[in-house]
Amino acid sequence: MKDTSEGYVTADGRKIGGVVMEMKNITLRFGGVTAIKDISFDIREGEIRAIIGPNGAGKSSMLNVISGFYVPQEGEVWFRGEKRPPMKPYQVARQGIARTFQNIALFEGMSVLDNVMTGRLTHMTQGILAQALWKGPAEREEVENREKAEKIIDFLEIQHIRKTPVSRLPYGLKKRVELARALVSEPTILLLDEPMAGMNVEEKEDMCRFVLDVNDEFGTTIALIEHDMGVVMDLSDRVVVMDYGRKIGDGTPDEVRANQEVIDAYLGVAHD
Amino acid sequence: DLVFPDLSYRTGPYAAGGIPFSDGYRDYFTLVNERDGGIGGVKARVIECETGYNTEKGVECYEATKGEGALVYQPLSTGITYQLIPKVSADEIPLHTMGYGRTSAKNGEVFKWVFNYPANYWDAASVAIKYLLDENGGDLSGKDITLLYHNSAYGKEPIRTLENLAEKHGYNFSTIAVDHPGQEQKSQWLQIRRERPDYVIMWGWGVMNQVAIQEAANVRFPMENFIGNWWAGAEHDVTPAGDAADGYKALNMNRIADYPVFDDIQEHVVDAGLAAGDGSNVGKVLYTRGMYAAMLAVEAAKTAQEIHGTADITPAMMRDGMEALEMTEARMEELGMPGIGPEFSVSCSNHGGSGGGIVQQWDAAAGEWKPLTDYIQPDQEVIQPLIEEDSMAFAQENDISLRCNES
Amino acid sequence: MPEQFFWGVEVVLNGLMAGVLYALVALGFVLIFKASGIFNYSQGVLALFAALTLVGIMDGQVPFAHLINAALGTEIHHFGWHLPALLAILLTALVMVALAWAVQRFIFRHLVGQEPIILFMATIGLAYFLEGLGDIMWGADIKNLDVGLPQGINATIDEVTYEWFGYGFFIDNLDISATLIAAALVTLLILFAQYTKQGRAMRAVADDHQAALSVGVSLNFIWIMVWSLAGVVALVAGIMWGTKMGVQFSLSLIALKALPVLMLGGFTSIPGAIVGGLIIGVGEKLFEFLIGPMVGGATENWFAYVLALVFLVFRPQGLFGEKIIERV
Amino acid sequence: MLDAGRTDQALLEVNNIEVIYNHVILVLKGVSLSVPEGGIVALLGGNGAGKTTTLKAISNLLASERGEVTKGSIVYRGERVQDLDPSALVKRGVIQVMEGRHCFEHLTVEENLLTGAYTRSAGRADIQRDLEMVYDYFPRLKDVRRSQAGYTSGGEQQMTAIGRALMSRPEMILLDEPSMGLAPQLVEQIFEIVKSVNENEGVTFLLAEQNTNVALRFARYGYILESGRVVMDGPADELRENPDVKEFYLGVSEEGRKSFRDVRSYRRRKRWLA
Amino acid sequence: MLYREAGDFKTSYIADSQTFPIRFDRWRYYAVLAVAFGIVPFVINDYWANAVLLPFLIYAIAAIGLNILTGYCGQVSLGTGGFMAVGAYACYKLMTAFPDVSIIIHLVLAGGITAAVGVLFGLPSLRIKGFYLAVATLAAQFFLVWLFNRVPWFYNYSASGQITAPERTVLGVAVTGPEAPAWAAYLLCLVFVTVLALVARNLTRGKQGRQWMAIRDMDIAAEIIGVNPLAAKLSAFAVSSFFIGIAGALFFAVYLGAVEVGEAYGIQKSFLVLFMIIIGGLGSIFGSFAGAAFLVLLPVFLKNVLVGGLGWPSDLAAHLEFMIVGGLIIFFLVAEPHGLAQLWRLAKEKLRLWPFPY
Ligand SMILES: Nc1ncnc2c1ncn2[C@@H]1O[C@H](COP(=O)(O)OP(=O)(O)OP(=O)(O)O)[C@@H](O)[C@H]1O
Ligand SMILES: Nc1ncnc2c1ncn2[C@@H]1O[C@H](COP(=O)(O)OP(=O)(O)OP(=O)(O)O)[C@@H](O)[C@H]1O
Ligand SMILES: [Mg+2]
Ligand SMILES: [Mg+2]
Repeated sequence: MKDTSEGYVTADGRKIGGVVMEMKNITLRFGGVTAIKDISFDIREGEIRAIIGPNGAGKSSMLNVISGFYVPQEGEVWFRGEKRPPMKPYQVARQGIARTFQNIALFEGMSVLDNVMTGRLTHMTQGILAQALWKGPAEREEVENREKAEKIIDFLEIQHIRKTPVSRLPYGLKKRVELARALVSEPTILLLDEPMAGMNVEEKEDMCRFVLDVNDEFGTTIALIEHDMGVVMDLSDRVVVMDYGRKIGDGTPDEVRANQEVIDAYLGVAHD
Repeated sequence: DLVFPDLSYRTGPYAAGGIPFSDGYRDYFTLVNERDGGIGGVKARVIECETGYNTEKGVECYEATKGEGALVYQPLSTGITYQLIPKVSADEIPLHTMGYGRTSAKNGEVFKWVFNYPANYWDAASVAIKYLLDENGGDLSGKDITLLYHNSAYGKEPIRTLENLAEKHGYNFSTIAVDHPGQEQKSQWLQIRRERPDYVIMWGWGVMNQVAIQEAANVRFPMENFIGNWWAGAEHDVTPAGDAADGYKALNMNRIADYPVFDDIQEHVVDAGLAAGDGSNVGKVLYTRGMYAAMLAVEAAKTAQEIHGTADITPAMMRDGMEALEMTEARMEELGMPGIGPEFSVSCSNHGGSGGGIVQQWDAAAGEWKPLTDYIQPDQEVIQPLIEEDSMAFAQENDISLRCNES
Repeated sequence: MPEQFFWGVEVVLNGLMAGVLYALVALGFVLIFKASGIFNYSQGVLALFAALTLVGIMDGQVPFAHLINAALGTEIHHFGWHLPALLAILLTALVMVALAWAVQRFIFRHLVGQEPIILFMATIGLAYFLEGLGDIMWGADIKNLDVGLPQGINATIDEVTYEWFGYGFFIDNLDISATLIAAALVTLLILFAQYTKQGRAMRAVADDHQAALSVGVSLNFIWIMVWSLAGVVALVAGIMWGTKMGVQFSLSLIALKALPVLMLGGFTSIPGAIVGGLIIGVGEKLFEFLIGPMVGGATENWFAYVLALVFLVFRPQGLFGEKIIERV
Repeated sequence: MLDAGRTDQALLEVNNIEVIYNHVILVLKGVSLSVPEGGIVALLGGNGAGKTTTLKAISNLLASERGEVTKGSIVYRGERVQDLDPSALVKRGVIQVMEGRHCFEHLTVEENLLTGAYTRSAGRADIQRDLEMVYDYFPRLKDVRRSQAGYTSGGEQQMTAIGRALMSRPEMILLDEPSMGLAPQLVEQIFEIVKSVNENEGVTFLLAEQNTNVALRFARYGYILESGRVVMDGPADELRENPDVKEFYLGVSEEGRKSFRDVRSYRRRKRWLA
Repeated sequence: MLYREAGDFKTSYIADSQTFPIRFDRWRYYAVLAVAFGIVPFVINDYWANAVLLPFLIYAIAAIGLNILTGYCGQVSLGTGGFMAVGAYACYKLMTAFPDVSIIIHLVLAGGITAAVGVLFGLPSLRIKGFYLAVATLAAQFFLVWLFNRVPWFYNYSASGQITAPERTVLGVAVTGPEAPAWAAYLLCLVFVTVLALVARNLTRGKQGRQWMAIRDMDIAAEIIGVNPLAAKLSAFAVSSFFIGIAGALFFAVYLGAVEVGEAYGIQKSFLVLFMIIIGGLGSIFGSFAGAAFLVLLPVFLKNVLVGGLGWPSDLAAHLEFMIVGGLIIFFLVAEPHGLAQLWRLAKEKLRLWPFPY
């Protein structure tokens, strides 16, 4: 594992930059339950960082800490070299951190297009009066953002369901729409919480392609929780392993795979 | 035919009061049709329209019936009255609000189309105080009188009058409000129990009356010192409290008694199967009042027929009839309802009648109201300036020029 | 000033009792909300309907007499019997069970799995319907209800406290019976909900209709059960309030007094209904007593809501309501 | 039931059913399948293929989603069960574990399990014993049995849901995506449990799965559903060897398993969709 | 074969996000407007204006307002009556204090004042959700009504506590007061409805609407993807109250002419408007109109049929009316829980597929 704060180039030629986000000694408790115990790790610019661990280890909680939804009792979050002051989730989002959710959190009452457009909200600035008038700036803004949204919709191949209410979509497509919503905000960091759960291999392949393309084309940094070890090991540059709120491993996929503690707590016997 | 709309409410929170009133109102017209062949030979037609005591429905009813040639409106709701005052003035249809509505409409100089004879709220307040004066040998100074009122425009009506009267007679006046609908009056009655006023006057309507009387009994407030206005003095107001309500007093603008006219109604209307209700309300307080209202309308129509020499009168003629209405003992006797109301005559400037009212008392054992007094005349010295003030303000706001002076 | 103090105590005591009466209405809401997530707007009308039916049965009124007479030109009104109160209450309870069945069969069976607001709307439709039905069945005039509950000041308490403190406290007999009945009712309902299979199923249904169906809980049965229970609770509330104010339309408006109680205690908590009722009762009476005179009185209607609102800002699910689980 | 091995008697028979949502959306276009008593049958297929819908059609949970079976028949133990309500079906021994867990959030884990026994009229002791059985299968649940289910982790909820179904002493469990969101170890564990429940208690399983790999290792027979139709079926071992299945559902092609990093090129289309 | 979507392709995003993407719908919309503006004013009479059209138009505004809050932003409110009262009293105070300023400005200002009050009472919505919020908004309802009843300044110290709208003109024609002709009052309301409906449409189809709907559908997720819940909820309260305030002001000034707060703006109003949007369809502007029409027209219609047509006693008819309205509400919900608007949408979907069943 490279330890410099400067960037390096991976085997397949992608550039990884310095640390953009760093979690320092995070501890998170719910009443008596300690979901996260004194965990530190960092995320580098442009890398794909996986977080794995058994169910209930605290992975989703960690993402929630990053996006500001949970406020840890102890510890600090550093973003772009600065300590992040207490923030509301929407402020975090406006810093360019987008995410998807473990239990799909789409807006069920809206169409796919509208859902994707909500991802552009942070980029839209027209005031309420302009919108009431519609003609003029508001419409212009709408069209500009619509173009961006359509690009992502094309990219993720969901054009045909653009106008469908999301409540009618099958699970896999919903996940894709969620990804679209996150991507369209042009994030610097993208947090994915089990993006491939509930998919078959074919769909997972699709999804992997999207994730890699995003990382490649837009240089987006990605933090990803996933239970499919094949996916994790193939995709990620570095992996954090959590168990019962503690960090039990951190390193390249190969390092992690070889870690006995990780095997005991999570992987079980490798069955590849 | 002559059209008399009946804006009734047989549903909703005030149905208990609306039903007997409407029954009486309609039955009397039926009686006149059946027994006398109509008014001056023309049949009366009553169009009943349910308002549910709801202002919007009231407006709908008004608009729906006015095209039918309605002669006079009797909405039995202060809220609807306020809606209709501007409308009837524009449409030139008379409005009769008997003992409710806008008090200052008594001033016919300002309110050409609105009548509120034989009495109004301020009269009622004054009558109550007059009665108490009589009870106390003409001196109320130092006495504590509390007004328990429905917290609405209606309930607030008597406050000014009672305040002015307090100045004049030297009693201590206080008020206690009850918010609509008034099913819970614990704190109000605890307060009364604590402060032990000598008298409680009540301006209530609907469920507030029943609960107040029950609570008064619960705190053992002496019933004979508890006086309701005439919308708080019907049978259904006291019966839920049972024997405990015995002795409760209330005002009335019309006397209830076993009038001969009831026999006619029984014969020509109820037994003929033409009654508006099931006939069980005949003779009750609000039934009698409804019938009284109808009688006043019929008499006004007759007067109008005389004035204009035609049986087929228009709303404008009806108005003239109302303005020339004269109720005498003899006339009431003739109609089979001697002494049902005070004697009064209407004039251009006075649309409010004499303002007299009686005090009646509930006899729980007999299950009936017993009149205690004859018609007591209110203190016009106090009321008239108030009416003048309020109606003039209205005239000013609405650019109305006064009528009666020039003629 | 001891007098002021005694008055205050009296106000508090009476507030507690008034609170119990509110809670009786709130209980019905809680039951249905707990078991189905339905915010039952018609609970007040249910109480009215129950009370009307009770009076009708006691007095031997012919149901739909007005309609029958209007249609057939007959003149029937009464069967001419008078039933003892207890029997009439039992019969009315049966009517409420039948009503529960009908409500389930014709309305909620078809709305399984719908959003709460839709279910809420359906109860509004039901409220309209029952209001009309009650009027057509039994007439819209005021009826007296007397099942033999004592009413008025409790003389013993008055005398005893007068001896002790030199101030006789006012406690209403009806309130005392209401308190006893409410206490018994709440205890039974709590035991039922927490410790029986049906009670557990009821709570399961509230959480997730689909999942409850999938484990074989019959929504139909559970809902008929809770609507029956709510109907019986409504009957009790109807008796209490009807005794106080006569049985009439305004009885249905007592629901408005129950809402702040519900909100404060939590929509899903049976003990919450009682505690909420007590707090609201005392709060509004004290406010009216202490502050009311300064602002012109008649504050009770809004004060109850504002009080509940203030509580909610600190505990959004009410005092005892189930915590809203927010996770992503 | 000592010998709960494979018998060839069909316990459940689904004949050519059509399902429509909201009166307009046709989802199943004639699906037939049969499940033998004591078997484990897997229902495979992509997202939106109609697996969940099929299971819900069987357990009669469609009505609450405004869906209905418009054609075909569903026969359980020789009896048409389409018109029964779900609880009647549970009483007959068919219970569904729904996709996405659907635990009763506000009930504790133990209370969740107890509701599973709702349709049974067994005594306290019996139920207590079954509870112990479930805790034996899922020791983790014992630790969290007093927590509100809403706060437990995804895996715990999945266990609760399966345990809850077991509490009804079913003859047949319809299992919808049991592996979704579970750690690999746990997936393995849950399937092991399915297998042992199948063997020890004689419970028949019909499971809808995305994780074809695991499903075909534990199931004995499989159906593959695409766009509301059964496109392929056969014994699990045969399906596993089928090149199409290998490529599209198992992610292994002729050259062996390839890395997810290398799947960037377009692949060939499924033959049956052409 | 009138109803066709096929062949009606959009070539720009502007065309795609217009209000009526389907040509046929668009034409029908223009036709309705033409009739409403061009024909109705000439044939209208007092009855139609006062019994049906004015209440319909005014309730439609209120319903759109509440729909923005409840249907789009998911915040159930039972304070509508109170907010309408704010509009009415604001309008009254403005009308009497500045008699020379145009009533149109007063009406809009009344909306603005109501918006401010709405925001104030919307603050708790940040913590309180669902039915708890609904009940909490009742605090606004009861408090506001009490306040207007209690403080004489609001009703200019009139003896009765009522407020009466003085006559005001627009372009020389009286629109308030007893002399206002039916068509003038109608046109004034119609203009407001049209403009406000367009505004509502514009707000809901763009960024603002999406923010609201995101909060409605899943507030936590919305916040995490960057919606400021404070701004979204309060803006919904503000816009909604603005609409409702104007509706309340029109209700007082143009329709009733005189009101007493407890009766005209009581809790029943709050429920009524809520019923309208639920029956009409949450989150649909068209639904607001449909719901308002349903609840204004149905009772009038039933009354005319039962009493006028069949000659039933008016009390029986009134009771029956309750049963029928209640029954119909239930019937519609069972048939289509998402309101008349959804019923309409489904009908269109079927039409599109016609003659094939699916
Ligand atoms: N809002 C909350 N309140 C109480 N406990 C919580 C809350 N959120 C999470 N927890 C607890 O924190 C622990 C970690 O949960 P988390 O969802 O982060 O697990 P996870 O690693 O994402 O698991 P999975 O892979 O199953 O999704 C669990 O025990 C869970 O019950
Ligand atoms: N309630 C519903 N209303 C309308 N359409 C629905 C509904 N439920 C499912 N569908 C549609 O039915 C189709 C099949 O869905 P189903 O959930 O059965 O798929 P699945 O095979 O279980 O997929 P997954 O693997 O994602 O769970 C999908 O296209 C979906 O959009
Ligand atoms: Mg997780
Ligand atoms: Mg599925």
